[in-house]
Amino acid sequence: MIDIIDVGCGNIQSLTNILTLLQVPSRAVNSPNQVKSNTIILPGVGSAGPYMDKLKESSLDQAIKKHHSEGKRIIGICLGFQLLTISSEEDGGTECLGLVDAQTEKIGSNQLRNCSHTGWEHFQIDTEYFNAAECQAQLGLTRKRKLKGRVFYNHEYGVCSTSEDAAHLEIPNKMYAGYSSMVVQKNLIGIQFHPEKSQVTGLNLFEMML
Amino acid sequence: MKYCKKCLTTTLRPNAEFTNDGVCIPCKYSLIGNQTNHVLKLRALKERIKQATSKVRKKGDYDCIVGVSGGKDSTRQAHWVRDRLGLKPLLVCAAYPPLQMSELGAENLSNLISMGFDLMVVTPAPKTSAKLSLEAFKKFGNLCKSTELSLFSTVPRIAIDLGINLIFWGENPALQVGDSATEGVDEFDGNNLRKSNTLTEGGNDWLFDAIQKEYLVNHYIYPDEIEFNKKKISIFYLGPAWDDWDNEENGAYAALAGLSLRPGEEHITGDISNASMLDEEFTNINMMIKYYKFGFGRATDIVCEKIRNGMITRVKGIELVEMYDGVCSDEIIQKYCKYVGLPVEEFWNDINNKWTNTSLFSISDNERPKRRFKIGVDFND
Amino acid sequence: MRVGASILLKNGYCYQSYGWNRFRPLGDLQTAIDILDEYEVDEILIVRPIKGVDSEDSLNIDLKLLSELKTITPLSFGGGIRSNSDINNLSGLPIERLCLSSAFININEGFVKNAINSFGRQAILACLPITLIDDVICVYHSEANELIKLSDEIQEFCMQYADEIIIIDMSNEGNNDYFQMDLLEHLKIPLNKIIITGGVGKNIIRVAKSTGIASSIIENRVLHSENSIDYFK
Amino acid sequence: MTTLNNPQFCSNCLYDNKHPFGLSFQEGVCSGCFTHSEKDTINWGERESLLVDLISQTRKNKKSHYDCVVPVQGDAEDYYVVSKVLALNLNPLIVCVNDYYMNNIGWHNLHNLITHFDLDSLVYNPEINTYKEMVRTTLRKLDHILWPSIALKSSFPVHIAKERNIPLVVWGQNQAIEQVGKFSHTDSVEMSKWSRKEHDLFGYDVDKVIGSGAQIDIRNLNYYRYPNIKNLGHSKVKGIYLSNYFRWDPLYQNKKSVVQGFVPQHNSASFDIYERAGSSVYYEFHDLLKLQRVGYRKVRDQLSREVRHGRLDRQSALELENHYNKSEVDISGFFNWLGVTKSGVEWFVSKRLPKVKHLIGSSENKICQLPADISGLLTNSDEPTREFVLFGKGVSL
Repeated sequence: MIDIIDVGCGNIQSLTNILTLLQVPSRAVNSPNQVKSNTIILPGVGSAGPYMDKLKESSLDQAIKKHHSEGKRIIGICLGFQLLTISSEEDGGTECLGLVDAQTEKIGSNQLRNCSHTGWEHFQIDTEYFNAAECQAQLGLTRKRKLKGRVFYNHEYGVCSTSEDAAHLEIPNKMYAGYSSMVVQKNLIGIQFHPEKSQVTGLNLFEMML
Repeated sequence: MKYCKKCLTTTLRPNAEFTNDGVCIPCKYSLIGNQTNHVLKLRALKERIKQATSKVRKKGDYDCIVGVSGGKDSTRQAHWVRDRLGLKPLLVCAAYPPLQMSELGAENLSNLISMGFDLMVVTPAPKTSAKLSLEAFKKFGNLCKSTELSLFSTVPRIAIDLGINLIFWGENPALQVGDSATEGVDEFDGNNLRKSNTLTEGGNDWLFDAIQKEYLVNHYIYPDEIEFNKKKISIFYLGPAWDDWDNEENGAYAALAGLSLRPGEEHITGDISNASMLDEEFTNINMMIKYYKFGFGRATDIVCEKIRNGMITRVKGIELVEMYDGVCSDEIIQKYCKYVGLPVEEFWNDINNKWTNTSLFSISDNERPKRRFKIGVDFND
Repeated sequence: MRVGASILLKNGYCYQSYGWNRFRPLGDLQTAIDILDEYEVDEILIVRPIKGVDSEDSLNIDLKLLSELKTITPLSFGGGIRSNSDINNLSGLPIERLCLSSAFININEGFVKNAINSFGRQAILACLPITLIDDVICVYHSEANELIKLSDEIQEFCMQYADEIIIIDMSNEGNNDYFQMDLLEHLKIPLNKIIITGGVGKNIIRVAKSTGIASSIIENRVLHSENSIDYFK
Repeated sequence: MTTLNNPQFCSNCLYDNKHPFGLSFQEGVCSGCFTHSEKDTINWGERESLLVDLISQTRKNKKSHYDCVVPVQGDAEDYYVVSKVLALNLNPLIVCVNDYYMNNIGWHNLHNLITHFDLDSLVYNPEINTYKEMVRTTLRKLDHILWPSIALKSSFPVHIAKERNIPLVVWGQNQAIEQVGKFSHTDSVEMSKWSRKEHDLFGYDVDKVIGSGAQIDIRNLNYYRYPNIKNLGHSKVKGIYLSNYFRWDPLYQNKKSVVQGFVPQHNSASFDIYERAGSSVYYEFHDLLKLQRVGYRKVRDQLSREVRHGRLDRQSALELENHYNKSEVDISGFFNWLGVTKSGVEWFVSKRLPKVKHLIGSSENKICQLPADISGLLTNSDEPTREFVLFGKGVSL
């Protein structure tokens, strides 16, 4: 069973749809005591400031940190991934959960006034990538060995990760080099793109992870 | 013309071979064969099938194809493949054009459908088929040549196109009626069917001359070996694995399995089993012409089988052959002439008599050829 | 450049629009979306074609249908989202991006900021149906159901608050391949922020690819033939 | 735009906004009538040359000696389609799926078709127990007894085209355009998995129909499912509708088939003796279920068509619809075929056919006056002698 954090914004529906498609039971949770299963997904549509405020109000942020310290898994998607970093420049600077030693900054802050990244990029990964980061065993190692396809990005802020003990993939597009496409650190997976809306590749990635 | 000592097969049968003490292959085969254990044969067949299908990933939803006509042999085979072998067959019927198909043929296809099979009925362009029948009648004295080609070519063609690599077929032509050219590795193997008498004799050019629309010819062409190997198609005969596979038993099976037969009509069709050639009637004419060509007809074939199985004596056999070999009613011949647009007199005078073996029969206008030899007695003109 | 597909939704049923004035029925939403998933279009835009006043229960029917929609392709939705309460009950929908038209044309800053708050700025699209009237660029204001001049302020406002801007060539909407690329020269908006639709066919897509346009969205025709996307790409 | 739930009627034809294909209105006239009016403005010569170009494209690097598959069921329209295909000098393979509903007239018309035009043909007879179980399931869940045969007829020909490397499938009319004008003729809409699910199977595919409850061996459903569209792309199989390239006028063109040996069938539920002649259920039990499902009988489609072709005014069309709507229907043949007991039929009729129960009886024909324009296009027609023929000879010497 997967717990999906629901703070009233963000497309929980897309996540539940794809999990049901993969016959994986899931449940939306909006208060700490509901968080019971060993995998949490932090969904990803919205803006950092209000999202963090809602997490704090419902003290879900503490529940997430406790969950993480107990070695259970967390998957952060798009904005959910950015909230796992130390802080984000969005909404005039937002202090995040700090579970990943990385910063979230505005994309292309030096170039045009507003520059965002929307579109499909090439994506390639194999299970060795997960093992390298000693990601825990529940990884669906049996089915897919290698995965090659395309994934859908839609973000204005990017995560640049500096820490050594986290394995991370860069966005394979020179306009957005330096920003992480995916970060894996022990029991924590951060995904900048939207796997629940990346069609076949997204399906396969979920199969690998769950 | 010499007769086999045991049965009534003669040396005039194409590709027939005899042992030096004057006995034909099927008799030799039935002498040594009938005490072999059919349970072992069934296991051997299943082994061969597993081998043939192991090296190919099953693509479609069917395990095999069974060539059917709605008649007794093929209905029994389809039934056996599905329920005894436990395979999921696709039945393919290379059907006669609607005008040629008999009412009985349609009923027996309905019966096959009601037994619960996936059945594909493939019919060549009807008018062209009739034209080819007449052409083959004039050229080869065999008005069924085009339908035989269609019969033999359609099942492998569908197998290749649909990617089903296992075909089950009727009886092995070599072992039952002495056509040694197709004797394969063992009695199950049907892979060199392409060498059989029906396919080799006369080649294909006459087809191209007779048909204007060239695209209609392809239906009659037996797929070449490369296509077979590319799709790893293997053909098997089932008869040898059954302990009770013969005309008589299959007739009984058919009567009880819902088929419509032709009891008591041997004087019309000349078919003393009253249970074969149900799906159309013109094959009976062919049997008659074969009789006038080679001195033996279908009655001889059935009688030989009965003699080999010890069901009747050679003497009784001769009596039956004298009465029914070459029998075919005028009504059937008129229907055929109407079907191919041929005046009845031309049927007799220009074509039939031309193919009659004058050393065996004496011919005169507007009369059927008369036999000059005695059944069962060697004869040379 | 992305190549997407657009579908019009009204009273729980899908329609096609020809020349911005004639509608033809299309069919069931989920059936259409399923095939677009299978075609692997880059994105799907669902628009409620509102002309003038929008009826409350028509919006509710459509929102209910959308909440039950299953899709694994990025989805943008718009048309008739005009009040704050509309935004609130959008949260349960499986959509990535929100498309606003009247809000941007009215330069309604408070409303747009509220949308950004709950969806994030990267999820906000402005939709400007435009046409040329004695060579003045006009935009269709759906709330007032009339054409007004597309002022620089509106364009500035869109560039400031919208992540990308959908430009609809009203007169070529339907089935031809004549989207007027020169319309874009009249605009201040940079090409890499523009999504074009309305008369988008194989040639227009080829041209658009070379100009750095963000996305081309095919209307109606994507369902007129099998696996059409491979043909258009 | 259609308002929400109150019915809206077209001012020209008999359709309303409840039509299962959907309908839109403009100044009171429905999209079906609007698109039909295109038939008088389109340059059909241009359309035909477009078709000829398309055909030469598909024939370029084809691997089969057949140019196209022509799906048929042996009714009058197939005669017209085949003669057009031959006029375009295509080499067709005739493909037919046996829906086991054909009567002796149906078998005559099918076998006369392949004999008269002298064409190679392939008739697929689906495994009958699975087929009947599907019919029971769709009758139970969708009030529809033709759904399984439509699923097969709209998918099997495409399978055969793909597997035998035949690049083109030629269909007759596009019902979505002819009835509700869903697309313009000039859109040249092609066959697609979506169009099949939306129009032929109105939103259901096999898995949705059988759900988890149907007692069916899934392995037997191979040809009920549409082929994988990626593979179709590789083997470049394309499907076209002739009604986009020729001015489609069924009554007028179907009459010609009689000269080619087609036998029309009389039925008491409609004046049209050509469309779907040869079926034991189309104008009987199927027509009743259509009334319960969508609220009108087949005759409304045909009357609307004749109004649009100008052979009938709306008022007399309404009167004719009233007349034909009263015709009773004999459903015993169907239930015998399906193997349902007498009490089973009574249960089903009382519980599941409430709205149409009054129309169940024996189908006798009530004569009615038809306008000269229409009766002029009708020839005399036969009554079937044998119903539900699994496989028929059809033609004799």
